[in-house]
Amino acid sequence: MTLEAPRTSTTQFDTDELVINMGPQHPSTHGVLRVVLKLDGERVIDADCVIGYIHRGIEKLSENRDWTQIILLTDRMDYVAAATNNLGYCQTVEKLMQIEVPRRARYLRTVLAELQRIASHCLWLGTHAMDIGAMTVLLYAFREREFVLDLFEEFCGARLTYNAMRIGGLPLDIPPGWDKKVLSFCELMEGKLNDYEMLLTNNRIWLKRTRDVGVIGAEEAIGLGLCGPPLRGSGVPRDLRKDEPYAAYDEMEFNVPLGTRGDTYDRYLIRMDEFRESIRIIRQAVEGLPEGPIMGKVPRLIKPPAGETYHAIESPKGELGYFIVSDGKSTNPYRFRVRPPSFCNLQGLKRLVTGHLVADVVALIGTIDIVLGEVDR
Amino acid sequence: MADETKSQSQESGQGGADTPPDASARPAADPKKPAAAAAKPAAAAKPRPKPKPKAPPEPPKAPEDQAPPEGAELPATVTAVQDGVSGAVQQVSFWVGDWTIIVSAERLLDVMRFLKADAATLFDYCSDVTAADWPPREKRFDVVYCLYSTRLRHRLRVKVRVDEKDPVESVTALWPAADWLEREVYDQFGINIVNHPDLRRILMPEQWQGYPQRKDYPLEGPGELLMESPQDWLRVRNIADEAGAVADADAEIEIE
Amino acid sequence: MAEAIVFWTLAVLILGLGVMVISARSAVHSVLFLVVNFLLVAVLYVTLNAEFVAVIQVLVYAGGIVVLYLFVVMLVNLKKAPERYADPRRIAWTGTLLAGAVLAEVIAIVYASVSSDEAGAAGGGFGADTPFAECGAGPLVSCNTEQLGWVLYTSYLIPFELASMLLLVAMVGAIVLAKRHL
Amino acid sequence: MLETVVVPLLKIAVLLNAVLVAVTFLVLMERKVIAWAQSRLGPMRVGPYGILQAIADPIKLILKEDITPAKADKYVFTLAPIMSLVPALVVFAVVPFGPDPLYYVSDINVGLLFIISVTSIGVYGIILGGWASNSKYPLLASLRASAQLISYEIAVTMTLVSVILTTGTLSLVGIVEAQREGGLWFAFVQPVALMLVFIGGLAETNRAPFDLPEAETELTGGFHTEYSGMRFSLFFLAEYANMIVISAIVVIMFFGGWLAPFPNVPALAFLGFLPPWVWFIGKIFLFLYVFIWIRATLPRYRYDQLMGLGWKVLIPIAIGNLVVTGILKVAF
Repeated sequence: MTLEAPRTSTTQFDTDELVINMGPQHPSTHGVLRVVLKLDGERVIDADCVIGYIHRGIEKLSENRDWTQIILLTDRMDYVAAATNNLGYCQTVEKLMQIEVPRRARYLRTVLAELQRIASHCLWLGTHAMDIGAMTVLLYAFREREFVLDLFEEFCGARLTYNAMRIGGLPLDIPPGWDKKVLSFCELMEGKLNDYEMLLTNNRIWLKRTRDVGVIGAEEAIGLGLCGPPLRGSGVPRDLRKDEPYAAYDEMEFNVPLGTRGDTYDRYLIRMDEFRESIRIIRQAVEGLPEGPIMGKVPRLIKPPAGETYHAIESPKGELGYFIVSDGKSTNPYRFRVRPPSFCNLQGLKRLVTGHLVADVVALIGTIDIVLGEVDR
Repeated sequence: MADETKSQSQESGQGGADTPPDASARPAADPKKPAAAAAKPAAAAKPRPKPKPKAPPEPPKAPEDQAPPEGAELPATVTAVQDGVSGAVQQVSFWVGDWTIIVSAERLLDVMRFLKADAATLFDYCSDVTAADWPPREKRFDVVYCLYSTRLRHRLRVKVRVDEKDPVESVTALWPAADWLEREVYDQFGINIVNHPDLRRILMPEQWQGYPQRKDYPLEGPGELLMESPQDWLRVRNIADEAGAVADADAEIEIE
Repeated sequence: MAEAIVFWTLAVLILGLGVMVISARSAVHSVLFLVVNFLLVAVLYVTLNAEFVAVIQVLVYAGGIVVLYLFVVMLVNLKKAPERYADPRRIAWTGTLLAGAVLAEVIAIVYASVSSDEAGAAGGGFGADTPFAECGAGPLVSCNTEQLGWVLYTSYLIPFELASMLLLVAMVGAIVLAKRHL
Repeated sequence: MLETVVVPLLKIAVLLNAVLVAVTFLVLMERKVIAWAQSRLGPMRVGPYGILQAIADPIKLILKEDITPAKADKYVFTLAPIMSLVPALVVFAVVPFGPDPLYYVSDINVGLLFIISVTSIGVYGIILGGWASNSKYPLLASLRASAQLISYEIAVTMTLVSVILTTGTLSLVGIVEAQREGGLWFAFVQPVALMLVFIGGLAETNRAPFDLPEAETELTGGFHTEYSGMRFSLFFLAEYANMIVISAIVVIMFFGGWLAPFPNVPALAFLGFLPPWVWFIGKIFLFLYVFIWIRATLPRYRYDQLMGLGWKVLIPIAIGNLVVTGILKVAF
């Protein structure tokens, strides 16, 4: 423990600091995160995150599985956005092997990734609101998330860990009528988003709890390696879908919502806007879905030539990067590394919570949207 | 072996020419010239894999750093750092759209400082810090820094080769983001990172012994052995206890 | 008769609890005894038909002030007495002196009140010159609260206001002392 | 003997049972209402539409193991839930359910003050429960709770004083009678006071959006984190009993107690076909519904904001209301 409290007090009325453990079993640490908080009254002087409680060694495991088997290990990282993990991994291997993915598959991947973003943001919204005490939003958001899970179930048979992509394309084409269902879901979701916003966006208590809480400037956010909505909340226009387009994002029209103040409320607004942008992307991709094959030309035995690459995509949480080294000999990667967005965002928690109150800690854990499966891997 | 290498790099050269859809969108990093005769430069420091009798994984023989295709134009970032910190860049590598520079561990901090500050590079965002283990090699670890510039929107990988004991300067002072990432590298590989503000284990428990991501660390930890055959596990543990000393990383049994 | 039984039971309980307050080992326990003590005193007031005073006793003392005591005791979390109070002889001396002073005071008050009772309504007792006597006609209970208010805002207005000013000053002072950054 | 001992005892017995049964059904009502707000069904398994859940819950709580933490202060740990529940039940002694002496246990002349003072004792249960658990989260929660209760008590009491100014009596029966004579519920006479008392009541019963002492997502359950079984359920009962008390106070003070709406308007006289206690209990449940509704809708305040609201908004408004009421009283 290297919690060294800065002695802020100047008078002789010194009080003892209270060190409390938030987690690993705590209702709002979103899993098995443990935050050691040093408190002065209710104000946080210092915080230290202890992670690794569900470290399963996915990187090590992957180095001993063959290239196709790894896809289902990636499901287990960010388990609320499993398809996005699949996508990032498959694209990295495709990049290593220089496989061209057919256009239809790229469109469908875009649809899946965006559906996944909606599902992930639903979970974020529900838990974030629950942490701040608005319990109804949780149930509403989960209700809509069920629709996304139903769509995934129809597509690939699974509801949480999809294993929904393959190196070179997709395992299956969409079932008939699926695209119609996606479009009607988009319709429904837009209405529900207004419901959520009615409950929260202009709610005075919500504003009080999120405005000017956890403010972080652009420079500092970049330095801390924040990514995804927390970075964009500070006004840094960085979205890998725009900056380094993958799948079919270069053919889609969408905006990247940006914050101005860099506080929790801005990050909330950004994610709410991202819901809408995702719906917009899904609409474009489904309506313009090209005909054609769904698998590229992939050798039977996947064995990328020796070399290494880093490829990152914009997962719902931020920059999800894969650094993969192939030795060209074996049928498994020589080095498999994930750059987990939750891990890097969680690193910023200490900076965000210092100086705030205990009640803000849960709001801030909510606002960085972590999944411990991804942090610990 | 040389033949093999050659054919591989040829393949790669052609691949690079195909303008794959997934390749990086950086214009500077897209040398679309077919480079059929990309030969492996002799300058590359490739130590012969020493035969190691009982190394569990097969020693990797393939080259890990492909040279840029001949005649390819180096991107501005690489030339800038070559000019800016002369002599630090040992090698430049290119593979499927990614540029990598390999620098010496002693000059790492200089290079990083330059990369962050120079107007042509301006790498203000540290995407990732990680490592790879190549056991038979003399300097067995590659420490890899993935850098990104949020202003100029380009990427670069910086690689350092170190041995187990070699110190690697922490870059936390430049990018606070590297804090946890370097802790993870230390935790998983046991790389000797120096001047880090808070170097502790991060994913593994504080008392853990051994570094899981090293290639000589067994895939199956004690947990699986414990579940499958408790008797064996007990026996192994008793042996370790009787030995009374800290067991070496290979036979490490540590139960919380 | 019944009144006497109630009074003596209450008196014994109150005194016993008073002893418990000072003899309890844990500071929190002694605060708890104090609360019960106050509640019993409130019951005593009820037997005297002074409901208003009883309720105020509960509201202000049991419900307000002792809560603050409890705060302090809980937070300070005294495990044992500080070193400099450890000398038993010194404590005994100071204690005897203080107890003697208090006892003398109580005797003086009792004596004075008895003598003033004997002197009749003209003596300086509480409310002697106020229209308390007029209450006698109606039911005492309904007058009690009203009379108290009447007395407080007429004959005792200045002491009342002075006391409230004193409390205000004390409050401001406490905030200034305790607050780190104003 | 019959008049002074037996009848009051019978009344007390009936009242206590009624309150406790009401509390269990209130829990069921809360679960149902919140479920409907959240497009769920709520408990459906025990009995038709889950009605018997109200009976199953207490049975479960009684049968659960009652754990005392090893390092807890055993006496205080046991005492705390009792100190929390008893005041909440004692208060009902002065609540008039109807105009006749049959409907209340006692009508004391300082009824309102009695309620305020007895409920202020309830805070001990929370403080001691948190302290005796010898655990950090409960301690933090109990500190929050006591600070919160004490601050909101000031606002509520001051507001009630302005109502007392209007009626001139502290007797609860007297207050309702005053509304009958005036022909107007005090909700229309003292709307500001109504809002203040209602908000303060939410805070005093630790209900959302002021449920900080038991903010599950922050303090893992608050002051009763370490409690289980029946002792936990005593806290639970106390909280819901307090909700009923606050609703009753609001109804008596501002919504005419057992009176039908606009008691003096002849056109509405047909409303008198319902007995007074039905009106009273109906109104109480209306307010309980509002309590639950608010819980389903609003996020939670932060601690400092809560105190800010209490001290910087509610108390000044309460004082202002008092002054205005006093001036009007003197002027007219």
